[in-house]
This record gives sequence, C-alpha cells and structure tokens, in this order.
Amino acid sequence: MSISDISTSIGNINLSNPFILASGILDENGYTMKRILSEGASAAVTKSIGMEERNGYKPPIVAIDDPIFINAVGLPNPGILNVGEEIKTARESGKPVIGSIFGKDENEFIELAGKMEEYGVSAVELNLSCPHVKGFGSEIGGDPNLVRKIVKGVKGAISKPVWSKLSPNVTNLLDIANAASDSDALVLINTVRGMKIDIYSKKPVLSNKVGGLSGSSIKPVGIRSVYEVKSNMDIPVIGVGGIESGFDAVEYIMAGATAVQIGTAVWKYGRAVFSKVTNELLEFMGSEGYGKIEEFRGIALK
Amino acid sequence: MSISDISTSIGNINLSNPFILASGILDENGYTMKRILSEGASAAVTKSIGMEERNGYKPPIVAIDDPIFINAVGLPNPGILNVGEEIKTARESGKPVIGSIFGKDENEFIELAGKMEEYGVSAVELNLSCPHVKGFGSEIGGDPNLVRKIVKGVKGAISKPVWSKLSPNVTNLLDIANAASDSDALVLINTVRGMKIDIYSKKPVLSNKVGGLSGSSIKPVGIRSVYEVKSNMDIPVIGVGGIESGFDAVEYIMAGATAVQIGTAVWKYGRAVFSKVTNELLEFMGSEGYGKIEEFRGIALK
Amino acid sequence: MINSVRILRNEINTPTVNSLYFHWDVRVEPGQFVMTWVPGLSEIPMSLSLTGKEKCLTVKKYGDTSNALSNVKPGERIFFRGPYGKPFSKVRGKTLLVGGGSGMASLRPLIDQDASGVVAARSSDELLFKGLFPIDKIIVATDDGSEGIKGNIVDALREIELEKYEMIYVCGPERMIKSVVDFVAGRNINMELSLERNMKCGVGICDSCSIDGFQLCTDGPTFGLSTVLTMKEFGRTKLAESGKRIWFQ
Amino acid sequence: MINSVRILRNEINTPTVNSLYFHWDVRVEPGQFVMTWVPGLSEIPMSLSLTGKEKCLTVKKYGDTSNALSNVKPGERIFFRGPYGKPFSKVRGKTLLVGGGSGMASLRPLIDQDASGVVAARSSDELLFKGLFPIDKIIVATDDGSEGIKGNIVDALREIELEKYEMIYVCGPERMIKSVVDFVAGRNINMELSLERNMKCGVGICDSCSIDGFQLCTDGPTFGLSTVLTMKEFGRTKLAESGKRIWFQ
Ligand SMILES: Cc1cc2nc3c(=O)[nH]c(=O)nc-3n(C[C@H](O)[C@H](O)[C@H](O)COP(=O)(O)OP(=O)(O)OC[C@H]3O[C@@H](n4cnc5c(N)ncnc54)[C@H](O)[C@@H]3O)c2cc1C
Ligand SMILES: Cc1cc2nc3c(=O)[nH]c(=O)nc-3n(C[C@H](O)[C@H](O)[C@H](O)COP(=O)(O)OP(=O)(O)OC[C@H]3O[C@@H](n4cnc5c(N)ncnc54)[C@H](O)[C@@H]3O)c2cc1C
Ligand SMILES: Cc1cc2nc3c(=O)[nH]c(=O)nc-3n(C[C@H](O)[C@H](O)[C@H](O)COP(=O)(O)O)c2cc1C
Ligand SMILES: Cc1cc2nc3c(=O)[nH]c(=O)nc-3n(C[C@H](O)[C@H](O)[C@H](O)COP(=O)(O)O)c2cc1C
Ligand code: FES
Ligand code: FES
Repeated sequence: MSISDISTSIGNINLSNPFILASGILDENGYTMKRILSEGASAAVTKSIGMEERNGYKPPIVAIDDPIFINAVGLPNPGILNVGEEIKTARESGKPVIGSIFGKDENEFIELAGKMEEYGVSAVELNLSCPHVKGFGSEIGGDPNLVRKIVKGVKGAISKPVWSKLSPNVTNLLDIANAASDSDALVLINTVRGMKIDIYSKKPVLSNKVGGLSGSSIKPVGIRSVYEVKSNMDIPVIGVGGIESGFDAVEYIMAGATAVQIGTAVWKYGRAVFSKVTNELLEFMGSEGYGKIEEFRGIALK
Repeated sequence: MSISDISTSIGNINLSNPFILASGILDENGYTMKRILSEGASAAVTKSIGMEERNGYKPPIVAIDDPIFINAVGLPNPGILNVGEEIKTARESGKPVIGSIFGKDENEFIELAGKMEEYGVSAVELNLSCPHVKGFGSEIGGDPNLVRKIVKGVKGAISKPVWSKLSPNVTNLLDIANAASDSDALVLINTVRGMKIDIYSKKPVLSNKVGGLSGSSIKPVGIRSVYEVKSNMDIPVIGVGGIESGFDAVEYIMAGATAVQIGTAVWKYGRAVFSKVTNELLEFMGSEGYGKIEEFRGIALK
Repeated sequence: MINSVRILRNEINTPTVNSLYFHWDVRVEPGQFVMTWVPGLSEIPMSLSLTGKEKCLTVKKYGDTSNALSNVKPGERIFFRGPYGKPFSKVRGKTLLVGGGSGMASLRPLIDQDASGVVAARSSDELLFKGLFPIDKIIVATDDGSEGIKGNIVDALREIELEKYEMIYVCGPERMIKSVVDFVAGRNINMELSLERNMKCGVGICDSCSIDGFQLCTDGPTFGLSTVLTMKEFGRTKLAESGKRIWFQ
Repeated sequence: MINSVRILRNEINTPTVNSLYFHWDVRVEPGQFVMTWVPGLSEIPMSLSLTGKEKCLTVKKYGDTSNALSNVKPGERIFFRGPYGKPFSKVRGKTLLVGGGSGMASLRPLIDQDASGVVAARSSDELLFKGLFPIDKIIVATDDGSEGIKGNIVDALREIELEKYEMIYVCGPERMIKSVVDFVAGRNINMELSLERNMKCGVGICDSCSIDGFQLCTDGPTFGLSTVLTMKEFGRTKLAESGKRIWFQ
C-alpha cells in the first residue's frame, strides 16, 4: 500500500502536513519555534504581538484540572520592534512562520501587519480576541463593524495573506465570519471564556481570574464553528481547538478545514505531538483508503 | 462534631439541600421526578414545556465521548395542556417542583407561565435558549430586548417567582443578565453549542447536527458566568453546568450561587448522584469547619 | 464513543428477522444492549444475541431503521454505542427462556444444556431461534396454529410446571410480558423480565424509557418479577415520543 | 489539580532560607519540582528537597512570593501542582553534589553515604545543608572567606579530582552553572546540571523557560553536560518576562 499524501495548501502557502503550531504555545522564542518545526509542525504561528512590550499577567497563568485547561497569559510580548530576530531564527527552519498580532484598533493592526511583512512572515494572523473596552466583558472579535474595519484595513495595507482568528464567545458567529470575509482564511477558534476557583484557598486560581478554556473540552465548539461557517461561506478555514490526535484532525477536516492548529495538546504530549498526529492521520487514511486529504475534506457537510 | 446545615432558600422557596434536578434530565414523567425527589434532590425542574405537543428530534439525540456529552433532544414535550398530571404526581413528593417553559415570544411565555402556576409549581423557569428565527444560529437568550420583554411580561402575569435561565452562547452575558434583572433568580448556564462528527460514517452524530455541550467540560464556563454576574449584580443565582461532586457545587457557591442544578452527572452516577453530592458537601463543610452554606457563599468574590 | 465494526455475515432467520455477526472485543453479558445508529435514519436499541468473542445483533424489520440495519452486507460497517443495561442474573440449574416476537434475540445467549424454551409468534415461519433448542426442550405457540400450540405465550406456559425452573427469563413486547406477569402473579417462581419501551438516550437521562421512576436503559431492561409487580405504570401507561402520557388499551 | 496540604513544621536553615515539611503521598524523584502558589501573590517553581514519605520545600527569600511562602506556619496550608520535570539520573557509586545559592535544595534528596558535597555561598551563615554531609566529605567556599575556601564554586572544584565520581550533580543559578560548565568542558566526566530560568506554566507550553528550544520545565530542569554544551542560548541569552531577548553580561 502506498503512503498517503498529507500535504495541503492555504492559498499560496504550501504545508507538508496539515498540522500548524497554534499561537501562544511555545512560540515566543525563535529557537523554540525552529525546534518544533524541525520536529514535525508544518508551520508555526507566533505568539500574538502588540505595539509595546508587555509582561503579561503574573502567575498563575494556567489553571489545570485534566482535561480542563484554562489560561490567562495576558498577551506577554516583547513588542513588535523586538520580535524580528525571533522570526528570523524560526525561519531558518525553511518552513512558513505566521505572524500573529493584536491591537486596540484598525491602525495598530495595520502597523503591526506591516512590520510582520517586513520580518518575512508567510501570512499575518489577526488575533481578534483581545479585550474590547466598550461593551466590557467582551472582545474585539464580538463586534462585526470593528472586525470588518480591521480586516479591510490590513488587507489593503499588506500583500501577504491575512488570516482572521475568531472567538467562539459570540452570540452569532456567522455575523462575525461574514464581517471577516475579506480574509484569505479564517482561523476557528480561540479559547472559550472560563474560570476555576480553588475551594481550599477560596480564590480564583488565575491571577486574572477569568481565562480561556482550551484543549479537548472545546473540540465540540471548534467543530461546530468550522461546520457552521463552511456550511454558509466559501472561504478556507483553519481548525483549532482540542486537537490531540490525527483522528481529531480528521473530524475538523471533514467539517471543512483546510489545515489545523495544535496548542494545548503540547501540554499532554510535548513537542512530539506533531509526529504523533501525523502518524495517526496516515494510519487513518491508509486504513480508509484515502490517497489525499481533499478526498474527505468537507465530506460531513454534504 | 455536629453535622453541618446544608439547607438553603431562594426567595420563599426552602430547599433541604442545594441540589436541584436540572431541566431536561429525567423530568418528563411525573413518576420519575417523584422518585428522584425521594432519592435526594431537593427540588426538580421539569423538562421545558411549550404550547404544542412536539416529538423532538429523531435519535441520535446524544453524542457521547466521555467526558464530552452533547445533546440535541429538540424540546420534545407533551404540550402545556398535557403536563398537569405529571406535575401533580411529582408534587406528591412534598418537594418543590419548578416548571420550565419555552416559547417563541412574550405572549407564549406568559400563557405557559400562567398554566404552570395553575398546576401548582413553586416557581417558573424561563428557558431562554430556544432557537430565535431572526439572527439565525443564535437563541432568544442572545437578544437583550426580547429577554427584557419576556421577563417583564411573565413577572407581571403571575405571582410565583420567576427564574430566568440564560445561555452562555452570547457575546456579553452581563447585557443579558441585566435585561433579565426583574427575575427572582438567574439560572446559569444552559449548554454550550457544539458538534461531534463521526469520522467513519463521515456524518455529524446528532440528527440535528448541532447540539448543546454539557457536563464537566463546561464547568469553567458556568463558574465564570456565575462569578461575572455576581461580581456585577445583586440577584440570586442558581449555578448549573458540569456539577458532578459536592466539591464542584462548593466552587459554584463560592462564586456566589445560592443553589445549584445537576443534569449530565446523572449519566455518570445515575439518580444516586444526589446522595453522593450531598455527602461530599457535608464532608467538605465538616473538614473545613463550616456550619452553614452562607459562611462561604460568594467568598471567592472578595 | 461510537463503535464502528464490519459485519462478517448477515444471516436470514425468518422472513422478517436477520442476524448480523461481527467481532467486537468487549465484555457483554446476556440481556445487555447497544444503541445502534443507522446514519441518516435513527438510532435504536438492539440486544446482543451472542455475547462471546463473536457478537451478533438479531434484527426484526419494523420500520425504516431496522429495515436498513437488516440490510447491512458483509464487509460493511454498523455503528453502535454500549453495551448498556443491567444483564440477566446468572443461575445454576434448569432455566426456561420465554420469548415473543424479537424477544428471543436477547434470550439467545442464555441457551445452554440446562435451558428449555417457549417461543411464540404469529405463524410458523416467524418462530425465532427455536432450532437452537433440542426438540424435547422447546414448546412453540403460534397465533394461527401453523405450528405447535394454537394460541399465545400464556397458552404455552399453561402446559409447563414453572415452579421447577431455577429461573425463568422472559423477553418481548410490554403487552406480552404483562400477560405473563398476570398469569404467574402470586405463584412462587423465579422470573426475570426484559422490558421494552421507547429509548432515545440509552444512558439514563432523557426519561423516555422510564417506568415508575426506573430507567429501563440503566436500571433495566431486565427486572425481577417482584419489582415488576410493584410498577404502577407497567402494562397500563407510558409516555409517547413527545412525553405525552398514553394508556395501553 | 492543585494540591493543598498543611505544613507540619517550618525550619530555619539560614538567615534567608526556611524549609517547610509536609506529607504528600505522591511519588517524586530527586530533581523534580512543584509550582507553588501563594494566593494573592504569584506562583513559583520549588524543588522538592525531600522526596520520601515526608516531603519538603526549601525556600530562599528573594521577593514577595518566596518571602510569604517561607512564613507559612505549621497547620497552615501550602498550594502547589506537580511534580513536574525530569529527575536526576540514579547511579551506583560515588557522587558529588555541587550547589550554589538555593541550589542545594534540589540536591538534598541525593545526599547519602556515597555522596560528597561542594557548597558555596556569599558567606558562612548562608551555606545551605552543609551539616548534612560528614565533615570529611564536604568542601565549602564563601565569597567573603568567612568559611572554607575564599572564592567561588569553581575555586572549590579545582581542589577535587572530578574524574573519580560516578556522577556530579550541579544546581544553582545559570551564571554559576555556566562557570562550572566552562571549567569542566573537554574533560571526561559525568555531570548533570539542574538549570534555573523564569517559569510561568511549568508544563511546557508558555515558552518562558526555554533554552535552545528545550523546555526547562519538561525536558529539564536537569540536563546532561553534553546537552548543555550544545546549547547556544545557555549562559548567553534568554527571554525576559515579556519575551524580550536579553543577554547575560
Ligand atoms: C432494550 C431493548 C432491546 C431491544 N432488542 C431488540 C433486538 O435485539 N432485536 C430487535 O429486532 N428489536 C429489538 N428491540 C426493539 C427495537 O429497538 C425496535 O424494533 C426498533 O426501535 C424499531 O425501530 P424502527 O425505526 O425500525 O421502527 P419504527 O419506525 O420505530 O416502528 C415501525 C413500526 O413498528 C412498530 N414497532 C417498533 N418497535 C416495535 C417493537 N419492539 N414491538 C412491536 N412493534 C414495534 C412501531 O410501533 C411502528 O408501528 C429492542 C428494544 C429495546 C428497548
Ligand atoms: C526548576 C526550579 C526549581 C527551583 N527550586 C527552588 C528551591 O527549591 N528553592 C528556592 O528557594 N528557589 C528555587 N527556585 C527559584 C525560585 O523559583 C525563585 O527564587 C522564585 O521564583 C523567586 O520568586 P519571588 O517572587 O519570591 O522573587 P521575585 O520577586 O521573582 O524576585 C526578587 C528578586 O530576586 C531575584 N531572583 C529571583 N529568583 C532568583 C534566583 N533563582 N536566583 C537569583 N536571584 C533570583 C530577582 O531577579 C529579583 O531581583 C527554583 C527555580 C526553578 C526554575
Ligand atoms: C497558553 C495559551 C496561550 C495562548 N495565547 C494565544 C495568543 O497569544 N494568541 C492567540 O491568537 N491565541 C492564543 N491561544 C489560543 C490558541 O492559539 C488556540 O486557539 C486555543 O488554545 C485552542 O486550541 P487548543 O485547544 O489546541 O489549545 C493561547 C492558548 C493557550 C493555551
Ligand atoms: C439531555 C439534556 C436535555 C436538556 N434539556 C433542557 C431543557 O429542556 N430545558 C433547559 O432549560 N435545559 C435543558 N438542558 C440543559 C440542562 O438543564 C443544563 O443547563 C445543562 O445540561 C448544564 O448542566 P449539566 O452540565 O449539569 O448537565 C438539557 C441538558 C441535557 C443534557
Ligand atoms: S433511553 Fe433515555 S432514560 Fe432511558
Ligand atoms: S514554564 Fe512554561 S514552558 Fe516551561
């Protein structure tokens, strides 16, 4: 039996396998990204980068109760001006590096995207899940007008592909997805807002109290989001949320995803998760007789 | 050591313990509710009842991958006119029965609530999570104006307490909670929208495709919701979502909940879950030296 | 988790009943069932009619879903979750298996050298698994008299000294079981009955299979005679798919 | 899961170091650590300085969090998650334990009859756990010469024939470890080093503790000498709390 072809491409970005390192996980340090790319990830998205250097929240930044995983890292980042060297180091891997950015408005996003393009990223990923001051308690990604402006603005300003990463913490995901429809791809989903209280210290565990739930608990939310968008729009989608195995990735691909990202599973399986999921995907395709990913992409939508 | 007092009350409704059977779980048949109340639940909320008889969705109505639990039952119910006998049977237990109702608009909710009052329920719970035709893909509970109208309308029409059960599938929970602030209590949360695809049959498992995620996966979302509302509003809250142990209940109570509801845990532990969680709560209060629930209610908010 | 396994063979048992054989490496006890999903149609409870290394579903064609299931070809997949439910008790000594309709499916794994059978059906060609009993250990009854006793299952039971069995296992539609229970009520016999009701979730949360506050899918489907005798809803009333109460005529 | 256990006793080791003793029924190996949460302040990595049935954290007071932790009284609770990290390898034969600053904390569980120690500190009263070694098996060095060799840890190592040890275990701040590594580079000795960097998550996902693409919290904190020798970032550069790259002077 010949081995299946698991390559895929998102626009002009060719990936040797569908597994991309998600933003915020082991992607602050260029040497780390380079190692993960050499160990099997087909691309890496950087930690989300903003205008200014930020330390992020004080620890605890994670509240873990297997399989529950909640984080509130607080967007620590060196500031856009200090990240060029890390991206350069990561790019020595020869694989695509995607620059994730966050800002408080359209103008910041445009400036950040321009810098990322200078640093040689293959695409820019807009993290639209940072807190939005108006309508407190919610995120930029919950406001369709703001999303439309940011996406249009960045698309007009750079020539590299623009991916929009959307939040599931919204009343109507399709409204937001439509607002972001100028993007070259949508990345679904970011974390789900959650909290953990420790009953012996009687306090929220995270220093920021509220955090983002990720990992296997949110896979159903991610699958639903990808399916909902792909049922209604014709735009490439990158699935993310709770992928721990090649079989989880198949579920996303059957819901219509072109590629997937992996974050929290690194906690369970270490960097080796990338070779694990690749083997599992090959195993599935071999046993089910699939030669290429396209043969089952979106098949559950029919 | 004397045994702790675990009774609580929500307005004028006195509960022997904080554990209420949640709507939609073993509460269609009056004999079933009666048995569960005799086996330890302090009150039972009926399955949500609408104007007309409905069969609900075809099976599969559940997609289970422990601990992931997704359901799309489709609001089967005998119609409000056929439910009186079941409530009567359940009330033979001597414990409070809460009537859950769903409707398409204010007028339906008012009519349903009036009937429930006739049947002798101790409170009416408004299920605001049914699909809302405008803004497809979202729920009545995502529209603050509609929520305000329904709550005001029902409050004006009946004299029994009105509880509003809110959905976590919204951009800004506080907007909705404020819209429902005329309620005698808020019930937080209903399920989180999710989906499961079976990769061998290549199809969504649920006949309705999309369903509601419940159980331990959503406990962080429930805790966050209760905490967020109790940090900002002075209204009794009943916590629900992923409670499987007395310790989970303590977490909700520390976030500010007056009582809690249990649904999906019945799947793991059977009806015996009610005596299990009661014992665990007593164990916690004993070992931590608490005499009454009020001593730690909302303690994590400080 | 949904199991998907390929069918080894599809055996025709009667004009309306087929058996699907497959390997599934999970411990199952007689009386347990699986929720069987036919993608695109529905999901229905099916007893395991073999519980050894090789497993079997024995499917009576009632409606769309059971018809589609009975048509699965060797090499094709079936999808199910489970096993669910409380099995029959094991006993040492003589047993009697009493099955009506597709009820023999769940009793089949109990057939051994100590077991006798009572099999009832509308007519001769619908008698299920009667050939698995030695000829001197089986009594059959048909509504139309085309084989065995002309009459129903109770007519057959009248012929037997029920007290001599260590355990009598009964499976069939609620109406049939009701007639058996009425027949034996007050007598000193050991009996377990596997009941049938609508099932949606199979895991004890949806309430659609409940009877007197017990969930058939988790507390049952097998119940001891003494428990069944206490049930006020048994044979009298149940909830329709919507949850509306209906009465047996 | 966050463990919350009550402290049995709080022992003063030096003017700046306390040890907290407690029971925690989990298997821990020397070299592993826990993320210790001081509610309201922060969460910091702490090695287990005892790994038997009774466990111990040995805390040097640096900032607010470690100060608060070192003040926990008997009967009060500490909160932590773990154990995390790759332990030191076990060997048979003579071992040498080389600790600077609070580094002796993680080496303490390795003290046995085959172990000799090199303990360094600024001055005599800050020498940690030197009393746990027999007097003929310990070499001390102090910056101010108030006890033992006047000088740093490398000055002490010069006095010793390192090749005769089956394994040399080293723990301390990166700068100290760097000087040790530079001193032994090229020689034929077995050495494992426990490194220290900022840690936020403790479970290998936040990248704050990384060095040359390895995560100290999961791939380490213990590394073999040969691995450390390949590390381009070691002793030269690391990321600040924000992720900004900074260089060691
Ligand atoms: C615990 C349990 C175990 C079961 N094990 C088996 C088994 O091993 N083999 C098997 O064939 N069946 C078994 N059944 C019954 C089986 O689940 C139903 O036959 C099936 O649900 C029919 O589904 P359908 O969609 O094909 O028919 P539907 O479309 O639901 O029904 C078609 C018609 O048949 C009638 N009907 C449906 N089910 C029955 C029934 N059980 N008795 C009489 N009339 C019926 C309906 O009222 C309707 O008129 C079991 C049921 C339970 C509760
Ligand atoms: C794997 C691992 C195991 C550890 N085990 C122990 C242990 O068993 N016992 C122990 O006491 N410490 C140990 N540490 C170090 C400990 O985590 C830090 O001392 C602690 O984080 C200080 O936190 P703080 O908030 O009190 O001080 P901060 O407020 O973070 O720091 C206060 C001041 O002290 C300085 N400082 C902080 N940490 C160190 C350090 N390690 N070395 C030198 N200067 C420092 C800071 O730069 C700052 O100037 C370990 C570290 C790691 C990575
Ligand atoms: C520790 C941590 C940090 C994260 N930081 C970011 C970030 O900076 N930007 C971003 O877009 N997403 C961030 N995420 C979200 C992930 O990229 C991903 O969308 C989410 O975790 C769901 O995927 P997973 O279940 O595979 O982790 C972070 C997630 C975690 C767990
Ligand atoms: C099978 C099932 C059916 C449900 N039906 C209803 C319903 O009819 N009305 C309602 O308000 N909530 C319904 N719910 C939601 C539960 O009441 C509860 O809010 C949710 O499941 C979270 O709690 P849990 O994790 O304890 O199950 C249902 C949940 C399940 C699992
Ligand atoms: S089938 Fe749902 S409770 Fe039994
Ligand atoms: S502390 Fe987060 S990766 Fe090591």
